[in-house]
Amino acid sequence: MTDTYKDSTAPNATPEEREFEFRSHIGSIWTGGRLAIGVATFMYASLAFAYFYLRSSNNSHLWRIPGQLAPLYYGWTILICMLVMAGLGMYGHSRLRKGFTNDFQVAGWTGVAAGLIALFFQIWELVVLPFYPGSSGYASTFVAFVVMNIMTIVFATYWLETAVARSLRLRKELGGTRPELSSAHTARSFRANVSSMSYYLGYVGIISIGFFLMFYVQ
Amino acid sequence: MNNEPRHMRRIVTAWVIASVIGDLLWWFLVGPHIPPGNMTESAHWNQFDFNVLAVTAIPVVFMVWLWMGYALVNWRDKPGVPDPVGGEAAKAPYRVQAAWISITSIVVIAAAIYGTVALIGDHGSGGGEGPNPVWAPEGAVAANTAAIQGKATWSPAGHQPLVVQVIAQQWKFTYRYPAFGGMETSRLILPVGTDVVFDVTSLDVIHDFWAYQLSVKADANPGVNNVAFADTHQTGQFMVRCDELCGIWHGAMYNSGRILSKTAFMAWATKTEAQNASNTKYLPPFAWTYTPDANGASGGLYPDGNVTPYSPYDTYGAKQPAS
Amino acid sequence: MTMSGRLGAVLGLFVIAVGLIIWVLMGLLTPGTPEGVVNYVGSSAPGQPVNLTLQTVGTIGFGDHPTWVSYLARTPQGEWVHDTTWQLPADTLINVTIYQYDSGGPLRNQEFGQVTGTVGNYETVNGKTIRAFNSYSGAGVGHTFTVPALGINVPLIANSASTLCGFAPCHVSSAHQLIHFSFKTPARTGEYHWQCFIPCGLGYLYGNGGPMSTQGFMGGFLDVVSQ
Amino acid sequence: MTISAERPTETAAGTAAPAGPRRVSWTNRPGWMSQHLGTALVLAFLGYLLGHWWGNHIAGNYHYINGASGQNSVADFLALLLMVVGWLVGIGALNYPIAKLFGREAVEEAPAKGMSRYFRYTLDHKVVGMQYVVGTLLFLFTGGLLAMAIRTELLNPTVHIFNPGTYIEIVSEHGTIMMMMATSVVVGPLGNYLVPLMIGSRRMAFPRIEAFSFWIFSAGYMVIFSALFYGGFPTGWTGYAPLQNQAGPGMISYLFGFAVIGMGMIAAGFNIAVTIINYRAPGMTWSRVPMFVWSILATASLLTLATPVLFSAGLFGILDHVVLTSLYVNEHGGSSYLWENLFWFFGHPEVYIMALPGFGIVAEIVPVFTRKPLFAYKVAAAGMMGVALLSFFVWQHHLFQSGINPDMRPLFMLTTELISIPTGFIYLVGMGSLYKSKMRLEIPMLFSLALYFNFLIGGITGVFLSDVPVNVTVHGSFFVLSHFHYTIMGGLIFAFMAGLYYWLPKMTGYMMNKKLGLWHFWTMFIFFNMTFFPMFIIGLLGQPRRVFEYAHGLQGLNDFSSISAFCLGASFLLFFWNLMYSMIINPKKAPANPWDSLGLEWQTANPVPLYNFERIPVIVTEPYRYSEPGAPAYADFGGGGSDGGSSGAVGSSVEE
Repeated sequence: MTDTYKDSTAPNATPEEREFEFRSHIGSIWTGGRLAIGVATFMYASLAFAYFYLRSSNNSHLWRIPGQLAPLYYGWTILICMLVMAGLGMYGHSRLRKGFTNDFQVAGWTGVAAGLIALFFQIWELVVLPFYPGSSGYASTFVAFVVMNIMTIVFATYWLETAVARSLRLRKELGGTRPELSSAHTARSFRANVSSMSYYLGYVGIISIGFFLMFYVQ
Repeated sequence: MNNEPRHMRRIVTAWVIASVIGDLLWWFLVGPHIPPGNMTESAHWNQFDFNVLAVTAIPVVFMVWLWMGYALVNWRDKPGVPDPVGGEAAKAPYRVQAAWISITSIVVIAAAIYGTVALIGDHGSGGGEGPNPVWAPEGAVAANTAAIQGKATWSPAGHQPLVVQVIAQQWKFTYRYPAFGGMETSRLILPVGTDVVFDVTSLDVIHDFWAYQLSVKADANPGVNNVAFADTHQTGQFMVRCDELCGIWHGAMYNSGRILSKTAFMAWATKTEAQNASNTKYLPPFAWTYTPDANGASGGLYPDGNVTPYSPYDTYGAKQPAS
Repeated sequence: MTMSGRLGAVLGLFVIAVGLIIWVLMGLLTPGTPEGVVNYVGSSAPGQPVNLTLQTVGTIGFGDHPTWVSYLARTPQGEWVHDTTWQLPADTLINVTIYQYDSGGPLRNQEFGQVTGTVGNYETVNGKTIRAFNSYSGAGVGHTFTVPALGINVPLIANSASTLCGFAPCHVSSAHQLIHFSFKTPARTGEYHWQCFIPCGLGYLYGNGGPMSTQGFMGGFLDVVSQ
Repeated sequence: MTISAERPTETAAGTAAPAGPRRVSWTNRPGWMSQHLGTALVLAFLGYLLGHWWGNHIAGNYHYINGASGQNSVADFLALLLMVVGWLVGIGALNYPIAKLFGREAVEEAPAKGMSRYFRYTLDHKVVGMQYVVGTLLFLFTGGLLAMAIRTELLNPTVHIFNPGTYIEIVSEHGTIMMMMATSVVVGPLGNYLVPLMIGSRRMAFPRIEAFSFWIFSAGYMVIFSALFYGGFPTGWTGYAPLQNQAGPGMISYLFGFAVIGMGMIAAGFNIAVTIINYRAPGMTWSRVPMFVWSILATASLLTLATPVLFSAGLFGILDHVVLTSLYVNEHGGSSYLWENLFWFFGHPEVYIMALPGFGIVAEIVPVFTRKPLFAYKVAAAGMMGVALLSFFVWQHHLFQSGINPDMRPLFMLTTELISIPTGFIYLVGMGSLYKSKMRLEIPMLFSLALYFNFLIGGITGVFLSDVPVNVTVHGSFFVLSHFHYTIMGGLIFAFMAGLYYWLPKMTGYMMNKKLGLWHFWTMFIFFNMTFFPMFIIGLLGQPRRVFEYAHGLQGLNDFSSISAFCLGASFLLFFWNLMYSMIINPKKAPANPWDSLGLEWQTANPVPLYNFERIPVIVTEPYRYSEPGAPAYADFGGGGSDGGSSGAVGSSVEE
């Protein structure tokens, strides 16, 4: 999600200026990652608000038709895939910090695969819903949740994928130096990006558990 | 070398004089004419409240205006004017900041406390209080409960609250009088000297029942009972408008109502009840949703009932694919 | 470019831009809604009753919204037009004839089942006098003709035929209810809003979108002018 | 579509890239064979057609979607969605995100030369700023024209120019376009252009997100404008459900338009907030940040955090239309209150999104023209942040009469009135700065003083509105309408004008004509007050908002207001003429620092070089040290060293 670092191309930047701008850049990745979590939090908070508001007002006694429940197997599959993606992203990050780029790459690709599986089931779930969208407040918020979750999965998978792809290409660009060890700005920037990403993935993991409990547990 | 005029003294003097004059003028000349007037208890107190805020605001406005005007006249860049003080000498004095912050805080919190007292003391000030009003005139809630259960009564003797259901629909208000056989009329007629309970509801989108001179304003929400109170003081005509954008004819959604003496009201109500009897018998009992509603036969947008098991064809009525 | 050249270019572009914007805005603001006014003033001698003939049809069958329900008016010249603003003389008796071709159902608010504001507070449906109509009986009510500011409300009893005319203007040979009533226009001139109070905009929430929310279909003005 | 990214050419040591021929990306390539406004328009149009066809293909047979109404919401929505996607693809906004999938990084290249960079996905914050100037002015003039139409209709209480449906359409479009414009009117043009200059940075933190914010903003204009093709929407800018659910396809333009604009707001706020936090020049501690930057920081945080709620609310509304969920429909388990809560939870912070930048501009301008240090700098900063924080806790004051949580009204009355304390800080700062000053009444200063004049009326009437008993009478009436025009137009737009007159010499290199500026100021100030002050009285006398018919007795006041409004419109023509005259027809070169400002933005060369500063400045002292003999210069341009220059950036403490 962030622009991975490029040196300022100001033609006459001094080394000190480069270092200064580089530090600002690393700070931006840090701040940006946290702010992205803030944005997502407010989005999910409005969904949670809708959920609890409709649930407590129970208008026309139609918060939820008795027995109405989203397909549970799909829910579990999506939850587990998302947790796998989040866990592998964070695990990959910790391995990367210890110097094991290959572990990061394997974990990353697996995580991306998990994300894609989650995405597939999340979309397909709409086709097998046992209720129609306007049948109750629960059904409506569930459809809204699915749409929001699709956006989240797409975004998280995208971030993870770009990080892994970047690590592959970076190794070539650095002439064989491993990105986890290189002190090149691009490599350090890459690592900061992975760090922000792993925070975000952790957040996605928590969110997915919370909303699973709200929507799939009766 | 102190021929510098005493700016602060000048400004403060002018400000005090202007504020006192302004406040007095407002209180005695403008204040009594401020809407919504004196037709109900709430109208009276809301007018009073407006004037209290106005006499608080006038000194504030005058302070800023006088200050700016004074600065514009005296502290302009003209040839020969010495440079303003900079540096340490221009640091904002701490006591000025502290005084400003304390005074604004006190004024603001006092206004909030006063507003709360006025709101609670005046039974919600004529505003919509939701289905379970917390600040109600004596006996009004009991009367309303009785009306909802179909046991409303009203007579000119005594101090019985009158319950009126305000039904908003696109694009007209109608009024039901549970105490008079549940008759429904197009015009809002009320008795004087009575606590009136308005049960405001809507049959479709959000409207807002605004009885201007009564100082009553309550959103009409579909399926929700929004209760507001008015204690009528004077007879006369008043205006009812829709105050929430409700679609194309929102601007035409108004009519006038009237407050009559208790006996005249009773006469009107009895007569109208008899006149409308042939139609009243078809009306449902006191309710918040009439049928057909949003699901209803002719206007419905959503599929009727609940289609299970789910099938996009059943649900949305698409043509079945050829099998 | 010289200064006058730049001046000319800016002014020229400005004029073109303003023209374009106004043309686009004006063109877009009024699509597909009939704007015409049917003039009944002078269709009879001053002080004499004026005849106003209308029809209501379930699907209008032409225009931008062929599936929408609509009122139509017959001009004094006898032509059916899709306009809902009618110019009437002030302080004059209006004899209204409505051919009601549409089906119906129960009223959402039975209040509108009562005939008010007409001369004698009644209407005649196929010759039968009605003062209040139980909309839960028979085929219910199809539409109403209501002028809130004048206190006029006339329920138009539904057509119970199994096949309905679906393309306006309907011929009188199609099944219909024939409704007569009279009312007096006010002495004070102005535009008085009238509308139907049956939620008959099918496919819209509460039935009040679409034709109910577009002038020219189920609502308009009585433009009362001095004669 | 071709990917613009290319393999970076850095060496492992991370030193400067070696010179050499570089491929130029499609967004920067000269000539027609590239990505620019034209390709964006073409692809947007194609996307629109494709979406319409697609929607009709998949949902054309669904009875409940298009049976009786004859309208296919799926097609209407997909058309708009693909229009926006086509627009973004065409302009090149997606090149980089796609390149990233392959692990590539874009090289930051100098933008295309000449005028064409203004029609491209250009990453230079100064170009984006200028694009925003044109974009917001387009919004402003469109909304203004609609306002003229509204006032024309209100000339007579019962004789109508427009039919009521058209009138509601005009009112709704006016409100929505103006609100969308006002969220970005300062943050977009001035924020993007000036923030890096004022914090001594060579760049924005995320230039692509910044460019994205502009192009999605302009896509939002197309979407909201498209409502006119569909017969508009009847709900006003607040879009209350369930009227929203009842409305036709124009409503989808409204909902999707707000969602799209919301994305732009999030993107713009996100980038600017991160930039301010991280890219401040060495030595620029939080107590040395210019007041304008403070205000933009407060605004950017509100944009980033409040707008997602709007986005969700819009998404829910779209779902209600397109797949027939019932989130806002009581009869199906939804709630119309839900929209009111979500909308105003965003809506009230949004009000301050529209007020804070104005405060920032005047706080920036006043010291320059009074030749005095800003009075009580810390109070001003605290005021901005205090307003921003409190604005999240007041939203229910829009719903005092709605029946939602009526027993909470005292609390919201309190929080609402508390917000006037930090707002009062702004007045303390402004009025204190005038004390014994040496005022120069240049045009920007006049507009700034006008803000204090107008906003005072707007703010004080806000206290009236927040008082529940008084609110019973004034809620939803012209009183409210006048109140928020006094704060938004009298505050923000006046400040925007102040900012334009003040900074255009920096942004374009040409001075605005002072004589025309005086005419513009005085007509705008006088006719603004003549237009909107009577509306307080009109509202008190019982005229609700958004009506096309009103009491006969109010015709005099309404006509007065209408005629003043036409004159106010004419004063905007004067502004437009001044802009054209001073910038194009008869440009007069501006001095390097025409107002003798100490601000950092005036210290760099004019026109501003691509990388803003020859050397990254080191901030050595507080801003606004006017009239102080022997005061050090605000910034030191000599060394460019970064040692000891902790700008508060998270910097090296960050785990990599």
